Amino acid sequence: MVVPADLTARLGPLTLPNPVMLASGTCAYGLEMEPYGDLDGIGAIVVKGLSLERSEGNPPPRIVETPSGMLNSIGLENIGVEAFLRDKLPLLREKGARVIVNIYGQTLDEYRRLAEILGGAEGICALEVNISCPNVKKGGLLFGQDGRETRRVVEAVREKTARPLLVKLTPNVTDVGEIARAAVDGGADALTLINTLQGMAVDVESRRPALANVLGGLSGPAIRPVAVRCLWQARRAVPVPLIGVGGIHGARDALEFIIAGASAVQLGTVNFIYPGRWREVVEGIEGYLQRHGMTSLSQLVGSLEI
Amino acid sequence: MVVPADLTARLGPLTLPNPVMLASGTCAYGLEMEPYGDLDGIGAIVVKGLSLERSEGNPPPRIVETPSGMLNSIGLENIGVEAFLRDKLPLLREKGARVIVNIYGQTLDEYRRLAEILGGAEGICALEVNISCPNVKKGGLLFGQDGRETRRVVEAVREKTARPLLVKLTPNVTDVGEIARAAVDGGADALTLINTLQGMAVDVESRRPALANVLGGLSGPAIRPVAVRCLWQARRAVPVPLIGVGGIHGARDALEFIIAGASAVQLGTVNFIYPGRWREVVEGIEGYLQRHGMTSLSQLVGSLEI
Amino acid sequence: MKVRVEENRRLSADFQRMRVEWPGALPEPLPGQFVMVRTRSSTDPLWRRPFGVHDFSRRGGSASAALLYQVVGPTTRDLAATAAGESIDLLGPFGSGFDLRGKEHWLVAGGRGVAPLFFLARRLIEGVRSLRAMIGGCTESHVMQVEELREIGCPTEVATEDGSLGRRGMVTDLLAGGLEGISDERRKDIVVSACGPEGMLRRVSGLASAYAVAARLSLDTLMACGQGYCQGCTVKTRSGYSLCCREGPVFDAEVLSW
Amino acid sequence: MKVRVEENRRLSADFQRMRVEWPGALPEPLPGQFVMVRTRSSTDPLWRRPFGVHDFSRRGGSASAALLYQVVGPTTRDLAATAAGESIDLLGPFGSGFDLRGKEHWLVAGGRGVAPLFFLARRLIEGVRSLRAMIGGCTESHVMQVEELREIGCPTEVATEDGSLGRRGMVTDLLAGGLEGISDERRKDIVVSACGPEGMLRRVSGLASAYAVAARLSLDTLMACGQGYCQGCTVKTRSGYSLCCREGPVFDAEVLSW
Ligand SMILES: Cc1cc2nc3c(=O)[nH]c(=O)nc-3n(C[C@H](O)[C@H](O)[C@H](O)COP(=O)(O)OP(=O)(O)OC[C@H]3O[C@@H](n4cnc5c(N)ncnc54)[C@H](O)[C@@H]3O)c2cc1C
Ligand SMILES: Cc1cc2nc3c(=O)[nH]c(=O)nc-3n(C[C@H](O)[C@H](O)[C@H](O)COP(=O)(O)OP(=O)(O)OC[C@H]3O[C@@H](n4cnc5c(N)ncnc54)[C@H](O)[C@@H]3O)c2cc1C
Ligand SMILES: Cc1cc2nc3c(=O)[nH]c(=O)nc-3n(C[C@H](O)[C@H](O)[C@H](O)COP(=O)(O)O)c2cc1C
Ligand SMILES: Cc1cc2nc3c(=O)[nH]c(=O)nc-3n(C[C@H](O)[C@H](O)[C@H](O)COP(=O)(O)O)c2cc1C
Ligand code: FES
Ligand code: FES
Repeated sequence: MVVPADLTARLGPLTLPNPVMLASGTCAYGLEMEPYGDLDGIGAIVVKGLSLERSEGNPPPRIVETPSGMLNSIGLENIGVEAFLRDKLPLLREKGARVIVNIYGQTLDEYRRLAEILGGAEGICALEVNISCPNVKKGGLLFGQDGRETRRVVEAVREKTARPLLVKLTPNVTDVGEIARAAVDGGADALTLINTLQGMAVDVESRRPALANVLGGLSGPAIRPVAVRCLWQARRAVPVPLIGVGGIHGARDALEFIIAGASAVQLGTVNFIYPGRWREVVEGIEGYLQRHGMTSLSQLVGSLEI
Repeated sequence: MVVPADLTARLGPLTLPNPVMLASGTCAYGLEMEPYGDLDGIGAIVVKGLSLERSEGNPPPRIVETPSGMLNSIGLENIGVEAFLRDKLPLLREKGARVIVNIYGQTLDEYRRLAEILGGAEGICALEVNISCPNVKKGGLLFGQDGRETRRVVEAVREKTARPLLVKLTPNVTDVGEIARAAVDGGADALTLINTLQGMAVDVESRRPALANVLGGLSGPAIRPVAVRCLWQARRAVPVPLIGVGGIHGARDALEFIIAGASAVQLGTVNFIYPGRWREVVEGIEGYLQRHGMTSLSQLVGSLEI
Repeated sequence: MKVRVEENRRLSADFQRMRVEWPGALPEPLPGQFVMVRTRSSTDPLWRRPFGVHDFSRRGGSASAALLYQVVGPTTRDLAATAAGESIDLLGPFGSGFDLRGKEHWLVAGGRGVAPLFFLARRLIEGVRSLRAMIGGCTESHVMQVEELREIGCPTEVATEDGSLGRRGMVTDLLAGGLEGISDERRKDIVVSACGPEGMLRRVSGLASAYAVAARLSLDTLMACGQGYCQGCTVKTRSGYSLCCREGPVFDAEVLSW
Repeated sequence: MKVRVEENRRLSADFQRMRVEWPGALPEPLPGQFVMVRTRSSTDPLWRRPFGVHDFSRRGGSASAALLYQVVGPTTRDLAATAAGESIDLLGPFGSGFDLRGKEHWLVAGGRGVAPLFFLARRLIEGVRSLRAMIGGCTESHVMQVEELREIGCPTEVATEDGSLGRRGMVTDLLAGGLEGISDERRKDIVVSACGPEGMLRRVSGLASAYAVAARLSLDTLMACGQGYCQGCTVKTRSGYSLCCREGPVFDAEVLSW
C-alpha cells in the first residue's frame, strides 16, 4: 500500500497544503485559471503585481519567443490595488483560493501604502514584495539590485503589516546572497527566487528591438539553471524558507529546486503553455516522495548532497 | 549583378577579413576544426584559455544539457602556455589561421607573466583576457565581478604587451557597463561579451549536483537574450569595438549582435553541434548585407534603431 | 488537450487542411475564434501557436473542427507531417468571434486569412445572410478554398498580385471596386469581415472609413498564452490597450488606433 | 552531414535498427567507433547524441552503416519515426575502436551494449579469430541480435534478469562461469570486449582483474561534441583525465580509475 505523503509546505508563518504556487504575472488574477482545475487545489496563487493606481503597461510589442524561453516587457500592467480588492479578491475567496498579493512601487512610500491597504484586507495569505522595479530615485537601477535599497523597501513594508512577507529577488546582481541577507535583515519571512533575467532581442529584418521597451525579462526553461543556482546561493546565505521559480516545466524541474533547498515552488511561463500543469507537478512531487520512501515534503527540502 | 560586400571586421588595432570567430574553449586549440573547413577562412580562432602551467581541470561530470543550453565546469583544463607555443601554434600558423590567445590567471602576477610570454611569440594576432576566473585573494568572487579588480588585471596585462588586447566580460554582475568602463580604463582595445552565465543543475534521482563542481557556466541559445542585452549595455557605456558571443546558432543570431553594436562575433557551443557552422554564418552575413543594399559590414554595426 | 487528427490534406505547395476531432469537453467554437496548438514536448519552440477555426461540423454525437494552415515554421511543419490517427495538443476555443449580425456581409481574405472566414461564411449561409467573398494572395498557390466557398453558396471573387488567378492586383482593389459601385444607402447595411496581413487590414480599414461601412478585422499578434494570462498580445485601441487574444482577435476597425 | 535512411526496422518494444547510407566523404568506421546524430533543427534537445556503429558493409561503390538503438528520449523517438528515404544528420566516425588483436575474443553486452559488439563480431570473424558472445538484458525484449550473431558464426549465450530468455541472471554471471571453467594458460589469450551499463562494466572489470584477463570496455558518458572540442566527457584514468570521445569510448579496464 502506498502511504500518502504529507505535502504541506512550511514557509515560516505561512503554511500551504502543497508547495506548488502560480507565479505572479503568469496567471492574471487567478480566476482565469479555473477552466484547468479547482483553484483550491493550487498551493497558492500569486496574483499579477499590483500598484497603487491602475497601470497601462508598456506599448506593444511586449513579448518575443527565444530559445526555450521568452522575453516580456509587460511593464507591470495591472488594475490597481483597489480594483483588485473590490472586483477580484471576493471571487477568489469564494473559490477557496489561497491568495498571495505581489506588490510593487516606485518609491518607498508607495510600498508602504500598498502594505497598509493590503494589510487590512481579509483573505490574503501573504504579500510578495517585488523589488525588481526601477528605483525612481536611482535612475535605471532596480531596488533589488542594491542591498541597502532592498533592506529599506522590506523594512518599509514590514512596518506596516504583520502578514507573512515574501520578498522576490532579481537574479541580475553580482551577489544574490548579499541581497538575500538584506531582505532578511529587513524583515522578510521567506524569499522568492527568481524574477526574470534581463534580456534583449533584435528583429534583424527591421533592425529594431523586438520589444518596444528595448529591454525585457527572460523567463522559461532557458533560465532554470540560473534560478536553481540563485536559490542555492540564497540558501547558503540566509536561514529563512525559500520559494523557487524559474523555468519549471514539470515535476522533475520542481524537484531540482526543492532538493536544492526550496520549501515551495512557483510555476510561471509554463502556465501559458500548459495551464493545468500545476496539478501534475503536485502529483509528481507526491509520487517522487513515495517512490523514495519519504513521508513528508520536509524530508526532501534541501536534501542535496554535495 | 551582386556586388561582393566588404566583410572586414575592425577591432581597433586588430583587423580581420571577416567578423566570425570561434570562441575560447569551444574549439580546443583550433586544429581540431580542420575537418570542417580551411582554418584561414575563419575570422579568428580564440584558443582554449591558457594558464602558465598545464591544468587538469575539474573532476567529471563536467557537462550537462539544459533547455536550449548546457552547463560546463571544465575548470579551464589546458596544456599550459609553453606547450601551446611549442606544439600547437606552429601548426596553426602553417594553416594560415589567425590566432587569438585567451589567458587566465589566479593572481595579477600570473596574468603579467602570461602577457610577457605571449607578447614575445610570433603569430598571435591578439590576446583575450578572461577575467571570469576566481580571484584567489577575494574568495569566491571573480576578477570580472569587480570594477577595480577588472581594471587592475587589464592594466597588468597592458603594461606587458603592445598586442591588441581584448577583455572578455562576465554577465554575472549587477552593472555590465561599469565593468566595461573599468576594462577600457585599464587599456582594453576591445571587449568580448559574454562569458557563460553562472548556473546549476540537480540530478533529482541521486539528489546530487549534476556537475561535480556544483556550479557551472551556462552557454548556448538559452543565453542569447542576455548576451545581446549585455552587449548593448556595454555599447552605451564605452566607445571601443565590441565582440558579441552567447548562443549564436546561425547567421540570424549573429546579426542580432552586429545590429546591436558588435563589430565581430564568436561562435561557441554551436561548434559542438555544427562544427562547420562558421562558414554559413559568414555567408549569411554577406547575403544579408547584399539583400539590404549595404556594401560593407561597418554600415551594419550598431545600426539598431531605437 | 490531445485531440485526434481525422484527416490532413495538402492543398498546395505550402497550405494544408487538417480535420481534428472536437472533444465534447470543449465549447463549440464561433467563427473568428482560434485554438492554441502544440506539436512537440520539447521546449523549443516554447509557445503554442494560434490557428483560427476554419470549419466545424457535428455528425451524430461527435464533432470535428478543421484548421487551414500555411507551412512557415516548426509548428506548421510538424502539423504537415502529422498523419490521420495521430494526435495534436490543442486548447481553446479562445477569443471573440466575428459579428454575425448585419444584412450584408463581405468577407475579405489575404493568404491564410481565408482560414477563419470560411467558417464565418458557413455560419452566415446557415443564417441566410446575404454574403460575398473576396480572396487574394500573392500567387495562385496562396489562394485557398475558392471552390469550397462557391460550393457552399458564397459568391467569390479572386485577385492575385501576379495575376496567376482571378484579377491581377490586391484583394483590396476588389473591395474598393465593390464599395465604389454601390449606393451610400446600401453601404449602411454592409459589414466587412477581413483577415490577412497587416498591410491589407490597414487598407481595408482605410476603405471602410472612406466609404463609411462597418469593418471587423481579425488581427495577428504574437501570443504566448492565447487566453489572457500573459498580457503580451496588446493592441492599441482608441480607449487604451486591449488583449488581442481575449477582446480580439476580431476588432471593429473603428476602435483600433493604428 | 545529412545521410539517407535506407531502412528502419522495429526489433522489439523499444529497440530499432536503422541502416543509413555511408557517404564516401566519411572514413570507414572501425568497431567501437561511434557517430553523433541529430534529428531536429530546434535547440532543445541541444546536443547531438552518440550511437555506436552497429554494422558496416559495402556493396559496389556505395557503403552503408547500421545503428541499433533503444528508444529512451527525444532523439531516439525521432529516429524511430524516421522513414526510409528521409535523412538524419550525422557526424563521425569518432573515437577509438576495440582491439582486434588477440587469440580469443569474448564479447559481453548488456542491453543496447550489443550495438557496437555486433560490428566487432563481424570483423573478428572476417579476421578468423576465435570468439564467443554473451548477451544480457533485464528481460527478453532487451536482448537483441542473438540470432544474427549466431548466423554470422558467433557462438552466443544469453542471460536475462527475469529469466525470460536464456539463463536467469546477469550477463556477468555467464562471464564469471566462463572464466572459472578454463585454465590460467588459456586466460592469457583472452580479450574481453564489453559494452553496457556502468554497473555491468564495473563487474566485468572486477572479473577481468580477478582472473587476469585483458578487458576493453566501451564507456557511456555525456558528450556535447563527440570530437574533442568541449573537454566535457572526461574519464578518470590512472594517469589523469582522458576524453571518452577521443581516447575512448573503448578503454583498457586496467587504466580506468574507478
Ligand atoms: C488569432 C490568430 C489566428 C491564426 N490563424 C491561423 C490560421 O488559421 N492558419 C495559419 O496558417 N496561420 C494562422 N495564424 C498564424 C500562425 O499562428 C503563425 O504563422 C505561427 O507562428 C506558425 O507557427 P510556426 O511554428 O509554424 O512558425 P513560426 O516559427 O512561428 O514562424 C512563423 C513566421 O514568422 C516568422 N518569424 C518567426 N519568428 C519571428 C520573429 N522573431 N520575428 C519576425 N518574424 C518571425 C518566421 O520567419 C515565419 O515566417 C494565426 C495567428 C493568430 C494570431
Ligand atoms: C559512445 C556512445 C555510444 C552509444 N551507442 C549507443 C547505441 O549504439 N545505441 C543506443 O541505443 N544508445 C547508445 N548510446 C547511448 C545514447 O547516446 C543515449 O541513450 C542518448 O542519450 C539517447 O538520446 P535521446 O535523445 O533519445 O534520449 P535522452 O534525452 O538523451 O535520454 C536518455 C536517457 O537518459 C536519461 N537522462 C536524460 N537526461 C538526463 C539527466 N540530466 N540526468 C540523468 N538522466 C538523464 C533519460 O531519462 C533517458 O533514460 C551511446 C552512448 C555513447 C556515449
Ligand atoms: C509575462 C510575465 C509577467 C510577469 N509579471 C510579474 C509581476 O507582475 N510580478 C513579479 O514579481 N513577477 C512577474 N513575472 C515573473 C514571474 O513571476 C517569474 O518570476 C519568472 O517568469 C520566472 O519564472 P518562469 O520561468 O517559470 O516564468 C512575470 C513573468 C512573465 C513571463
Ligand atoms: C565547454 C566550454 C568551455 C569554455 N571555456 C572557455 C575558456 O577557456 N575561456 C573563456 O574565456 N571562455 C570559455 N567558454 C565560454 C565561451 O567562450 C563563450 O563565451 C560562452 O560559451 C558563450 O557562448 P556560446 O553560448 O556561443 O557558447 C567556454 C564555454 C564552454 C561551453
Ligand atoms: S496571448 Fe497571453 S494575454 Fe493574450
Ligand atoms: S564530448 Fe566534447 S570533448 Fe568529448
